Amino acid sequence: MTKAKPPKGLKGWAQGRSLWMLHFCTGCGAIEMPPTMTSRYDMERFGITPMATPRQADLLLITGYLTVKTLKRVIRSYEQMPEPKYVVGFGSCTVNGGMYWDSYNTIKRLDLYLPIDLYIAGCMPRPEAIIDGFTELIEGIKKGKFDGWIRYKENLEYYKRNQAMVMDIRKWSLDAELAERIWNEVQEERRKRFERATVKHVYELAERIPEGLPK
Amino acid sequence: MSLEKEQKVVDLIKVSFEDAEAEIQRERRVKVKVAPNRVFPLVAYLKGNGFKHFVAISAVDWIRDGEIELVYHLWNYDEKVHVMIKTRVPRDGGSMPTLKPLFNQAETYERDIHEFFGVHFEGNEKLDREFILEDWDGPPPMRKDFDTRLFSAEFYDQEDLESEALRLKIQPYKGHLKK
Amino acid sequence: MNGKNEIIREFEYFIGPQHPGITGNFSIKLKAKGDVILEAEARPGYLHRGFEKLMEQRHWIKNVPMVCRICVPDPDPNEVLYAMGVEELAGLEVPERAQWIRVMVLEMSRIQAHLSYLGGISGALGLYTAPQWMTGDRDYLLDRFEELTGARVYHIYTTPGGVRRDLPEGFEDRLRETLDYIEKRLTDYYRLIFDNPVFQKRTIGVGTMDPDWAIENGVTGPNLRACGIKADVRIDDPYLVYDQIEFEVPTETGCDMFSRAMIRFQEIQQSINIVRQVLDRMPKGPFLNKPGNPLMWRVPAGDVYVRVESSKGEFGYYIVSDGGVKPYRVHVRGPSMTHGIHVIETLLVGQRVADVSPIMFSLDICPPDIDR
Amino acid sequence: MNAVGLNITWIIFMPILVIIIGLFYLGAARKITARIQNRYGPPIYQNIIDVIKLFSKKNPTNHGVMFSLGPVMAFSGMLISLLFIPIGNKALLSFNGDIIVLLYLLVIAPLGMALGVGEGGNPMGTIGIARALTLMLGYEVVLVISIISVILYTGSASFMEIIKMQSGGVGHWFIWPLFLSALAMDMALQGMLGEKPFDQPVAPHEVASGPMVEFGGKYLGLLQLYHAIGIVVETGIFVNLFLGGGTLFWWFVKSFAVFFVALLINAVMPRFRIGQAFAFFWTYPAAIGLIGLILVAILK
Amino acid sequence: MMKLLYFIGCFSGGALLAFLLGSFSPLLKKFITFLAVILGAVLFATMGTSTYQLSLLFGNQVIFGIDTLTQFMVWMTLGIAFIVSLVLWSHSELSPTFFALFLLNVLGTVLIFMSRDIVSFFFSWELMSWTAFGMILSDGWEKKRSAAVKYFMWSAAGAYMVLIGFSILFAATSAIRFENIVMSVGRVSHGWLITAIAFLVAGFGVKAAMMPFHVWAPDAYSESPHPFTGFFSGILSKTGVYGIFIAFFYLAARLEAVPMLRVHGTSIFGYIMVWIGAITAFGASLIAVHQEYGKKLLAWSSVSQLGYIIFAFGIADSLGMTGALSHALAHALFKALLFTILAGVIMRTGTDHMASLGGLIKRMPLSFIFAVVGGLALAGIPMTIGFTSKWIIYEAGINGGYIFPTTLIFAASTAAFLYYYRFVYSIFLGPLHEEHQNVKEVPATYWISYILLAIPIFYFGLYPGKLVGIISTILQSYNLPALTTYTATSVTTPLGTFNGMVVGLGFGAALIVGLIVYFIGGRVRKAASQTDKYLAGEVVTNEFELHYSVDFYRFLERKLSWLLKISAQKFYEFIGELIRFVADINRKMFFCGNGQAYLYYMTIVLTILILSIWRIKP
Repeated sequence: MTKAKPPKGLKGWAQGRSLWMLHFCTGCGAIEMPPTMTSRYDMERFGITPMATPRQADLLLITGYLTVKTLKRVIRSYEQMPEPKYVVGFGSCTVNGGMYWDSYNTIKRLDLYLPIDLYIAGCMPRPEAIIDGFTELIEGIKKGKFDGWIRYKENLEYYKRNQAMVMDIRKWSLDAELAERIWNEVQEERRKRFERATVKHVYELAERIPEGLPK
Repeated sequence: MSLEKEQKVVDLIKVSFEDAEAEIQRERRVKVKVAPNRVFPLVAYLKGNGFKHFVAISAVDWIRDGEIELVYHLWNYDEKVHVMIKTRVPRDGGSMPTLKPLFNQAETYERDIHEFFGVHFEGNEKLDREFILEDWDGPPPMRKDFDTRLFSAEFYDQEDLESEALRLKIQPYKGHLKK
Repeated sequence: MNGKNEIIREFEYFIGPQHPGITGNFSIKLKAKGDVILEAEARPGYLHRGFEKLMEQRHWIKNVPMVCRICVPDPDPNEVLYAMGVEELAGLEVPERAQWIRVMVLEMSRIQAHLSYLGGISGALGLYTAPQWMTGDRDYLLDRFEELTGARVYHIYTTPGGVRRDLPEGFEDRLRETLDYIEKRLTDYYRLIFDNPVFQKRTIGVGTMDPDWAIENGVTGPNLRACGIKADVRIDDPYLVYDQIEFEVPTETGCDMFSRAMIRFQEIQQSINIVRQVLDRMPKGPFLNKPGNPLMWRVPAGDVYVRVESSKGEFGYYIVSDGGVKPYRVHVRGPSMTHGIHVIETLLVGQRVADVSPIMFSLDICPPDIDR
Repeated sequence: MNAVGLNITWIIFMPILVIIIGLFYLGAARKITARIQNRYGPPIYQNIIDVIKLFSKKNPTNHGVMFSLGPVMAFSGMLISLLFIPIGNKALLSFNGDIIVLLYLLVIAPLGMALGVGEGGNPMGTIGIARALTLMLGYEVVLVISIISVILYTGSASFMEIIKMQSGGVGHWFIWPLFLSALAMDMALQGMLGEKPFDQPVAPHEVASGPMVEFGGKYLGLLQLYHAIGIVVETGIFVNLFLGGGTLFWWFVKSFAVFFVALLINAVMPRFRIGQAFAFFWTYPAAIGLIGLILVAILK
Repeated sequence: MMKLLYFIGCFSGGALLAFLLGSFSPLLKKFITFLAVILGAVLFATMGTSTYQLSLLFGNQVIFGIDTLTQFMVWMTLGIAFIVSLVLWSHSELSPTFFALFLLNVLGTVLIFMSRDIVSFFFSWELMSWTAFGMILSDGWEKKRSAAVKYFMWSAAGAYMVLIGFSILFAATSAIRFENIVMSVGRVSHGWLITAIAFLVAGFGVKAAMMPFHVWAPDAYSESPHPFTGFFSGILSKTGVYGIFIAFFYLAARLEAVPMLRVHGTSIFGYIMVWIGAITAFGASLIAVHQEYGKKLLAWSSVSQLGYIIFAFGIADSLGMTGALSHALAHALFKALLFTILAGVIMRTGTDHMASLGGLIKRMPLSFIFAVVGGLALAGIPMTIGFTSKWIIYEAGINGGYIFPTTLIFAASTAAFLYYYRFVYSIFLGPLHEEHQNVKEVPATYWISYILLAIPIFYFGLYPGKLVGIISTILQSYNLPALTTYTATSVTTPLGTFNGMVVGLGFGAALIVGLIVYFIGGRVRKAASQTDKYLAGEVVTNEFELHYSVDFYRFLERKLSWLLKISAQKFYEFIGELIRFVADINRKMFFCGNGQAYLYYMTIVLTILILSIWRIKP
């Protein structure tokens, strides 16, 4: 299979200037998408419009934290999108779990499961930040810099193994036999990790006073 | 702030439920402690006397006493009084009758508490369906003996990430900053 | 040949998490025959971060930035609820000026929530000009929030003991000017949406619920007032300084999508009046009564239920403390807990497939309330 | 009147010209709706960029031979109908082109797309097609009523003669004598172009963009071209019948004027439910059309 | 003369042989039927246009003749009969009686077209009806009882009306042969002539499923054995059309001279038939849209297409006549094709309930291709014969000035798109259910017959002039106004011209351009599995029901309910109740068992009889 290359020249320009965003409000950052789309900040000037289905979209926005249940749907949508596709992570929750670093239901590092092309900082980035991020994306696509989808295709093994740790990939990935194989390999490691994680551990609430402070 | 409305409610409860210890917490708030099997008749009785708004069921895991406390919140639109009916259910294997015949929206709160606290509610047929957590085979997460920090540290691998990044040639993004 | 009766399996499909027709991240599994819905099953859980568990890990004051992220479109009621609950438990006295500022912030948040609601319902019906105008105007209000609290949506402004900053100078005139602008725009919205014959044809008589059924099934807030029942937490269970402010509670008797939208439209006007009254009669004086070193501050044992009228319905917190530096248990009772699951499942049966998304928008379901 | 207008150069360049102008129509439509919603909106040539991007996408999903044949049949069906409608007084493939032939040629494209969508197997797509066909049953009757009134008025069912009868200045246009039929046809046009309040087949909130649900990459590109040509052809019918389609430039100006009217209604109207849309077509526009028809029948 | 005997002998002999030998080996009965039809065709080819006299017992003559119209109709019948016999090769489960009855039915139909006098016409009419009734019952009395009885009742009523019509003509002109009737029709008084024609047209209308008398058609068509339905609805209904043609244009040639209200250039009769045709087409196609079963849908569609023909006959000018006859051929062709395809589907999957089928394109691609071809003709797409005939009918309608019926006809043809798409989508497209995973393609006999039917559909679509040519020779032979302005590939009418070849070539070129543009786009990815679809992000297993087909147009049905409620079915049930009520009364009254009452009634009856004998004098 020839090594896929990010688009250049006319293709790059066209793909840059007309990014169709998948209409999927995954996290709390989605409340800042309507202001960006509507009359005050209007991202449609850059040719970015929300599209209803992954078949038509080429930009997947992960707006904020991702629970495991949403991650499954995001991966399913990501795999249904035609190439070349780009993923943009909003806020600190996609970088290192953000405010929910200690939650049992949200994933901490999105980069393990999906190839992220661009992060936009801000615990829910403002419309100006989102548009700045999009202009970065458009410039990058024109220069052919963002190759997240190529990384995903080449390191499918790595990504699938990480995904298998948190979810049942046999049901949720398009490539059935690869998922089956990886799922069986990872089963052991996953069970061990789950045992360690769900050790019953009662901590005394009232007494926990941080050290080094006067009583 | 005269409390006669709240006192009327307390007397209302006292009339037919002597074993319930009802006391006024503050204006428009009344607390009632009742045994688990008396909850259904009390809620039915109060529903008959104007407490038509079933606000919620809360659950508190008193791990030191080994019990889970269920608090049924009712609100009376005419008297403008909020009643909190409290019962104690053993932590493991505790079960309560469902309030679906009285308020069929209670079913949602019962599913929520069953999923997060493990309290069983007979008569609620949607109990075994997945409500919020999907493919979760760990213990009910809201109980005190489940440590979420331990889980998030162990389950979602967050060990050293540089080696992975190098292997995948992910360069830290040096995007040009606007002047 | 057609004597044999074949098993006709109804046609099933999802208004799923990835669908333009839902409010936030939520899913409804529908079983339909032709275009009539036979059975609907709400499937929440896509936004569950385990808030209540995380709150038990953090000190009392550290929870304030966490709390406002529960209900995304209308964050301020959460902050005010948490602050009022903790103050009531700790017996903390809140200065007069802080209470007035909190009312102002609550009502401003209600205006921006209702604007995005009206934009959502008219967008679901295809009138894309309305959401564009409304979200654009809502942005001016978010600028005022930004001036006051430093953030557009998540304000982290109300803390136990008062509010974190006083009004910046010149804020009141700019706020009055924004309110006048929005009030002027209301007539345009009325003519664009409610006078629109197609909007009336699509919403009148659709998704109706019976008033007693509504009370019995925990419908609260604007959805209940659309059924002609004058039930408003600001009057029934007055908190802050609502008893010193005169405002009337609009009610409609249609119990359908049109009256639910009309109720929100009239409430924007009411909220504008309230904020003007607050700006006129706000007393001078301190705005924060600091409760002491946050890492050491202990709240005496006890439990409390506080209730606020948010734009979606009655929002309640049940806070339990065992005298420690961290809350022992916080139960968040969001309005969408009943609207989003039980009410919509019963309301959708018998409706048409084309009306699923508008009905969901008309009930103003906010999935994070359900999943927390 | 060239009986079989087969000048080859015109046939090759006209479709390309119409496609580009059609895409500019779509771009202008987005710009105008944006201005109504007081925002800037994309550049006018945005749809051309979209089509180039769609054709440069790699491996969109394919559900079978008929699935990929569907958009091709849609595009070529609209191309053939384009050849039969006189644009700027030049009928390309016309044997003094007959209106009824064009009416039936206009059906090949949606039929091809419908078969493609069926092969895609997505229930959303099929609901979209069922809605599109019901809508078509609605507005086709109104369209036919107004076309019959024109045929009766002119005594001929071929475009070229009708245009010839309207030549000579604005006063001769048929929109004045046959105003009611023109009004009915304009309402039918609103449904034909798929503008709100009649865009039920592609309603994103109800059926997630209807027939286009499974089409990605180049399939969607073909459907965009089909939509672009479709706008020019459908507005072209109105221009030729009621506005006496003048020279090339004026023809496109008139056609965009007709499209502009549809755009204004589109911006400020929500969409009907499909049953209401169908009932609307068979009551008000049909009544207006019939009154016009009776008037023509009496006056003739 | 002898050739006619050989012709009749070959069919009836074949039927007898098939019946006797059929039970021994199924192969034999199929072969005999096939052979009989081919032999009949060869014999008919050699007959040429001549008339034959057949003398029956006690001396009176029976005339059979062949002219251009008969050739047109008989070649159409024998063509479709050949297709059916070809298809029957893979249907050995049908009983030998079916094969025998089929041959007799073909014989009856052909004789109708050849008969030149009342007796032979009526004899072959009864033969055709009886054998069709037998065939509906051929596989099981209890399942098919109601449809067969309804069919029989209606065709009997139709036959009586035809008999009354002919007897009035006979009484007035005392001539049995058609040409004698035509010669001496002048002496018939207007009143009697009109009643005779009315009875004839009504009688033939029953067979041609005109609106008020169409009630039997959907059940009979859908209950008859699957391979035969194509012939049943395609050809037997054409005998009704032929009857109307004979009665309306041939026997009553002098109808023009009758001083009657002339509307739009046709007689009041014609105007009524225009309206009946339009209402039949419009009503039947709207009902067809909401059918849940494939056979019922196509049956109602047949009733609707026959409405087109009657509408065209009503417009008695050259355009109308050409349109009607060309649509008769078109309908026979594409209806036979669609019914045979449906028979193939039922043979393979066992059901025609559209909601449980679906996705068969993956297993039966050939059937899908020809279903699309049949559909193109049914919907009237320009490259097919369907468009040629429909276009002529529209031109006739507009040219004649019938504005409202023409709009109804246009609405009917748009509704044709709706039920055609529902038919093709529910059966062939959409997701494949598990129970149809290993369905095989139709056997060779089926797809050969598909090809044989598809060739004329496209041929007459691209060369409409050829079809119009044949028909205008027929019309001229009956010295009726015929359409003369046509070339091989184009037909011109006073309103405009239509050139089939230009449209065909144009579409071919456009398709090539489309394919070129398609291949610019580069590679495509095959879908991973049947559930690899956009389902709002969810993943489903196979037994998840993705096939949207039940209540396909529920929203349309809800809005048309006021129109669909008016159904002739209820009217006839009402009449049935009325008759039962009246019978009940007189049962109680008359058969009360006491003598005087009987005596009293006897006297009354006698007096009435005596009086009537006096009065009557023709």
